[in-house]
Amino acid sequence: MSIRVRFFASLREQMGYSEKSIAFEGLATVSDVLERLDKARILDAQVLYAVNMEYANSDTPVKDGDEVAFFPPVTGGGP
Amino acid sequence: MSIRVRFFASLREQMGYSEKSIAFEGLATVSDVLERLDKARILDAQVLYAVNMEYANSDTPVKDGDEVAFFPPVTGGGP
Amino acid sequence: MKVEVCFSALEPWAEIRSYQERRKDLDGKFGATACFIGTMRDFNDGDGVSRMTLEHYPGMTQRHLEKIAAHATERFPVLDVLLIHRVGELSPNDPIVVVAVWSAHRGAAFDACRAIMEELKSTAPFWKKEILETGARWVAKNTPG
Amino acid sequence: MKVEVCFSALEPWAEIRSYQERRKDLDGKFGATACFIGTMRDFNDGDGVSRMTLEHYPGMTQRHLEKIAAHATERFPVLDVLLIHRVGELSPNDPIVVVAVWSAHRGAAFDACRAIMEELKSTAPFWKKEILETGARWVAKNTPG
Repeated sequence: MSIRVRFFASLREQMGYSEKSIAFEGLATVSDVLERLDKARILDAQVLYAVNMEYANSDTPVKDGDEVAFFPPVTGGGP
Repeated sequence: MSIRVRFFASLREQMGYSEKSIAFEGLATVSDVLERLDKARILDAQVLYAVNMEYANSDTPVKDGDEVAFFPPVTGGGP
Repeated sequence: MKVEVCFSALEPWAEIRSYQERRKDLDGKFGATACFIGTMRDFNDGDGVSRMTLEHYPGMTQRHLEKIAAHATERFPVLDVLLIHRVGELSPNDPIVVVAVWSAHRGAAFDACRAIMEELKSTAPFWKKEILETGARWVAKNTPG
Repeated sequence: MKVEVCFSALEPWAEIRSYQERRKDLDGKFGATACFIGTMRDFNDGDGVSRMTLEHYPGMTQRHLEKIAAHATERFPVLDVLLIHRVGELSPNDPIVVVAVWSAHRGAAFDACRAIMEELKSTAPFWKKEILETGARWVAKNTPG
């Protein structure tokens, strides 16, 4: 019963790790996942959320085994 | 003392020739050139004018040695 | 800038690549390349087309294409423009026109590439005669983009 | 449709040409091909950039690029889309992204190609880290097109 949490780019560097597994108990939404992590640090970064590789928001529900990702604004493509 | 007159595409086929030389005497504008030719046939074709390879209109002045071209709407490029 | 009327088979990708390679001075300066290739189809206006003749006005056509390319570099912040247009006898699937625009940022390249095509379609002296099963016809008018 | 995350040097012209050659079924059907190539510059925001790392989210990036390409085919009457985006270590002048769109008429190809780039820039999970003389920095935000 766990959630896989992943971080990318500057947020990964800020957090100091790229992923961690957290216990699922007590988690209903992305918001709850955030509460369990170092929330202040994450929110500083205008962070975007994804649940199972789809964009999500703080109200998006999570279930056991989900992958929840946090990352900064995207910067792909050419100039 | 002459003007070189040229026709392109469907207008060339309609006229039956691609170019002719006409005497300059009495020609002040493209309009005058048109009068000297088979005007009705040319005007039927929504024709465009060029003088010395620049787009022109019926009031554009012509001088001895000029090249005056008449052609239908252009259809270059891809679909 | 390279502007050309092309009398034999046009190879768009080779043209763009080799032109870009020649512009070594632009290396690292351009972030965006927008291209357009117009290609002959085997149908038009509901009819099958087996061949096409592209007529032009030698001299005026070249001069006018140069004007169109220069006009785009005046209107948009672009670094370079390549514009080549085919004339003569064409078969379906033959490239007709290639436009490539290099710029620092993407907006200018997109804008200039499209503006060149629109100006070309409405003003460059070219005329298409299509060969159908039932005979030949001149294309009467270009459609707006 | 071909959508790919590319881990080694990207060759835009070869990619477009070889993909088009494989789509023999489109021969004679498309009249328009619009392409965009994004290329790494040696400057950004007033600073010289010597190298760049492009990070992505394996899995989500691929899926999201496929969505963007599919979205364009729903919104515009296009025949096919090619979309390839580079990741990893890049040097100035390296191609970053290639988009190619085939359609019967030019308007749809231009519209779709640009729409794909705008959606990609604002939503596709890629992150750029630039190496400057003075150190490394993450690009904070994409500029609008």
